[in-house]
Amino acid sequence: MDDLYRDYILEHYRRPHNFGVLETPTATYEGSNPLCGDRITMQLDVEDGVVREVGFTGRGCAISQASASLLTDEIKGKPLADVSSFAATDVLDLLGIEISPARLKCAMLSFDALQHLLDELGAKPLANDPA
Amino acid sequence: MDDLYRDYILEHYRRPHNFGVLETPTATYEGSNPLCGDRITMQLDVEDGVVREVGFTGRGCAISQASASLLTDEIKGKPLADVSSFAATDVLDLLGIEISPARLKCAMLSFDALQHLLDELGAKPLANDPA
Amino acid sequence: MTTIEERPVATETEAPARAPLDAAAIRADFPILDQSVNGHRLVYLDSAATSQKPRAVIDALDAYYRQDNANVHRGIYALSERATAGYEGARVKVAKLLNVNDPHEIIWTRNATESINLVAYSWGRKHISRGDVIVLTEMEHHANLVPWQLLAQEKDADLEFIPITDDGVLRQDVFDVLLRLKPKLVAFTHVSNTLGTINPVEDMTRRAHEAGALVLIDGAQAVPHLPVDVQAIGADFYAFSGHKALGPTGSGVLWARRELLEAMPPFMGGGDMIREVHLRRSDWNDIPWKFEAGTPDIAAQIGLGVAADYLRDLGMDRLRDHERDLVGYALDVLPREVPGIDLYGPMDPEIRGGVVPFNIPGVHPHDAAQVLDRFGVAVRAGHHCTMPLHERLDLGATARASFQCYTTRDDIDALANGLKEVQRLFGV
Amino acid sequence: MTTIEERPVATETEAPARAPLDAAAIRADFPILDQSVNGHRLVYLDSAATSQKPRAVIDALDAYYRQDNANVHRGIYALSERATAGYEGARVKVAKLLNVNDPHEIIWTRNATESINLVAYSWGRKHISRGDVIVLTEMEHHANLVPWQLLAQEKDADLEFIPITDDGVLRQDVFDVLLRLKPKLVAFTHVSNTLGTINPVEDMTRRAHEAGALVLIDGAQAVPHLPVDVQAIGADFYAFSGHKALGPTGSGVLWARRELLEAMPPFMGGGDMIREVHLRRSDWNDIPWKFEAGTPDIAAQIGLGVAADYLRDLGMDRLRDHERDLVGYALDVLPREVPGIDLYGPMDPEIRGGVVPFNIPGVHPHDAAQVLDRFGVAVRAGHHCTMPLHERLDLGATARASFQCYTTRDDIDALANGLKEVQRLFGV
Ligand SMILES: Cc1ncc(COP(=O)(O)O)c(C=O)c1O
Ligand SMILES: Cc1ncc(COP(=O)(O)O)c(C=O)c1O
Repeated sequence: MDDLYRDYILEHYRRPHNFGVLETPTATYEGSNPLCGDRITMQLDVEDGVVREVGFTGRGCAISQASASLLTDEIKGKPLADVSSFAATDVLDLLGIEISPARLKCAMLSFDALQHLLDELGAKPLANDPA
Repeated sequence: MDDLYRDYILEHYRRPHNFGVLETPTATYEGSNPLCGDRITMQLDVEDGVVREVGFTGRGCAISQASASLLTDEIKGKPLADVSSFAATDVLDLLGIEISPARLKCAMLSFDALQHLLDELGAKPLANDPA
Repeated sequence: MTTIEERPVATETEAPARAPLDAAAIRADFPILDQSVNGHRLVYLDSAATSQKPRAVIDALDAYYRQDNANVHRGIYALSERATAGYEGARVKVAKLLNVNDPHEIIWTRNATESINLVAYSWGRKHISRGDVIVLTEMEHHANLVPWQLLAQEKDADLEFIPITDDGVLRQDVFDVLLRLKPKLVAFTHVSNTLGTINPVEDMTRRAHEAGALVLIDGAQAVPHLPVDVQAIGADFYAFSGHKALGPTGSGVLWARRELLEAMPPFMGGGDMIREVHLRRSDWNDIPWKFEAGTPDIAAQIGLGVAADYLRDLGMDRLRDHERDLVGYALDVLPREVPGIDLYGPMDPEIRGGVVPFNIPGVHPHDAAQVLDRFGVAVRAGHHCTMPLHERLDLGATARASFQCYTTRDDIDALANGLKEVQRLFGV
Repeated sequence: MTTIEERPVATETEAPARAPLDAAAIRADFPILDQSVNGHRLVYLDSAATSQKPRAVIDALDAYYRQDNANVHRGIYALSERATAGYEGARVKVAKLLNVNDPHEIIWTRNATESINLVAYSWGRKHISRGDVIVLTEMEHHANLVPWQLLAQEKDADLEFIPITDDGVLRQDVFDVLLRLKPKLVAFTHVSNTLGTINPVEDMTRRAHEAGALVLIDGAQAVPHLPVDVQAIGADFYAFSGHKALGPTGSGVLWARRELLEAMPPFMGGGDMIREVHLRRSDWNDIPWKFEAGTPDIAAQIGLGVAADYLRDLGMDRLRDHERDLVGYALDVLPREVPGIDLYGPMDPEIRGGVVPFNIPGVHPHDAAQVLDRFGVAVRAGHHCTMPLHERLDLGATARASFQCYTTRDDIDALANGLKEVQRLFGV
């Protein structure tokens, strides 16, 4: 248990970073993991090829919320090109905990939303579904 | 094996009684047991409510042929009323051997044809399928 | 072709005061329970998803494969005759469990899902046409919803839904209104897999019949938990899953009235469901085999027969008493021991099967289940294949504990203790 | 949802001279063979109907029910994770057996029959319309015939049949003519279950594709008996039954190319095949789960994975060598030892699987099988679910001996001796 629910994971779950709605989003995507009823709406505000702002809302488990919090932190301020090269395994590294197959979809919910946003922005083709 | 293939069964199989086509049948029925490729055509010649003649043709295993031979012997010359009261178990008694569930359809092929003939002649409603 | 032995099923007169189940003795019949998970005794509270299997069932599978395995119906040799006798004999055992007189009315399927799809494809495509109404309920499992969506889409038919009250009981008054639409079919669950609600199936069936509808009942959560007498209920189709009723995975049943089955076209085509095959046309076999194309799951259905006998030996009334007691205990203990816990479904154990959905505010059910697992407690988290019901109750997901004959009050205590740990960890 | 581990399948380079199978050692792996029937050693010669199961498969079922049993995919607890890993891991094992790169292309079904019905219902109802041509063969098992009859009837499509020669080989010249009809689908068996004929599937697939048709191959009698490389064959759909391939009853497979599967509508509706369900519409899950509605036969498919590993460990090339040897031996010994015996099918073991149909003139095959049973010899008698083939050959029925890895020359000798007894008894 302590492996999964480390303090920083619970901290990100309770007080997720970048949680909220953007005023002037360039792109918005709503993703869901129907199996667990989790939903995420992610928004990017891109200017001159750089992610100026990122926000997300939705409900989900500690894993999906913490991963959205960590991922949005990571990409904020980065050029789209860098964000595009971000891979699924990088999200797992960010989380820093061992994810069982049953929880992989939770961990990937925000990453999946990001892929759709990048696709919409023409930043890169959709990555293969990681899970 | 000796239980099933008694001498008289094999004798009826090799030289079935009443094997052949009637000249003036009152009713004809063709039955089959597709699972084993057996077919039987049975004919009755009924006059004044009495089975004057009975004949059958077809191909089948020793059990189905012997039972047709024994059954046709049994009903020949009998009033329809008597024939109608004939039951599936009577055929098994006539055969006088132990029939496994897998061979019941073989043993009942001729009886089944007879039921259809009786039905056609209005002698009685169709008995329930015995197998 | 094989005869199925038919015996009238004697209706047993139950002694007025029933001895309670001896859950400890029963647990000894279930080898899987004797294990520890993450250093704790396994507390299996997911029987609504699939039940565990008594030793008698596991041994029957083993014996089948070690002694009797052969294809059924067409073999004139010892193994095949034994396999056939086992396979058809299991039908008689299941017929007894449901108080069905004619075992030919028992169709073997993989699970309740296939049973319902069979009806939707075979009966439905023949009888449902444009504008016809099918009445379902808001609490249906996807298995009793998606097949009708597919059918309604193909035929341009209408689906109508009996709504539920906030505590998960069907609105019978609305049902009466929907019946005025003259539905062709009314299909509903006997017991809700999510809320535990036991629906008044006899009464609903009677009213549906009076309105001229046929009735399909999804008995996936009823057959394993309470006495089911399909004659008394009077429905037209009754489906359940063997694997939820102590039987092997791959076992399932559709019961329907003989006249209906005989008039229905086949579902899948292939061996054993035919009488004669020519290159361009075929005739069908008698029921039940008309609906059992190809080599069936012989071992699984034999195992289900053993499970049916096990359940009858326990006594379905006693099993129901046992689960009623557990539900009452859970509904009493959980709010006391786990302050703030949200419980859903009817609070009266009389109309509630052994299913207890809950949420810990501030904790996602996935996380609750994950933490419980560290204490050996297995519960389900998610939408339990009832997404529309969750939408209706405005719930993203729930956690669910569900019971069987081997469940004890100790298991519920373990759940309560585990949930306290969840609350501690999440600081709620 | 679960990830299926994907590993590129290494194509093993086989040593040129293969050591023969050690049938005696293999027999020791099959507990059922160690029994006597009617006072004689069991001689099981009905493997084309269903195979026996090695101890490893039986033990895997036992272990599953004693340790891991739980519903798959949706459980966040130890048992469910183990069950899911076993269930999805079996897909990878079967993918390796067929040399399939992407395990998502492996759909679990009950048997070959369901696999083919799935294609007929899902792909067929979408793509076949009035006047379209489907090409089959005269040697098809009812499983690869009746589903197309049902489809053709619904859609008013045409079925055409590749005829056979008198010794049971497909008339490739006529196939070329039929291809000029621009069929939408060509569906044929890889190996005939009645005659043993091994069809030139690669060549036929190539020609069908050139004519613009999709190709479905019924591999029920191929996968258990010879190396099958679906990539090399290049077909679009490939079906087989697990229970004929040393796996449990209830296990079966449909392989199809990903693009096809993704474009196909679902077959059965229910749990696990959906992504989102609302009251009146739903979205579908990814493949393979889109086609696996409801609780699957978890134990059976796990067992099939073990069987696939067992077969790969034996070496499918060696198994084929073994059966080629047995066929050659049977075709040589039976006419010598059983004067007058009629044999059917191609006499060249190179194009013949381990299936030997026969008749004793003057003795119905039912009677032959019944008498053989008294000597412990199990053969099948009837039409083997190929009635049109029997009609074509003008045969009411045949008896059939069929082989597997555990079959020995001794078994064939026992068959010959039994047939002599048949002849003695019937005086022919
Ligand atoms: C060639 C062939 N196809 C299909 C089948 C059907 O297999 P199953 O009954 O397992 O669906 C069989 C087995 O009888 C077969 O031999
Ligand atoms: C009420 C109800 N109906 C149908 C089903 C479907 O059962 P299965 O998955 O065995 O087909 C379930 C089980 O999840 C259920 O609880």
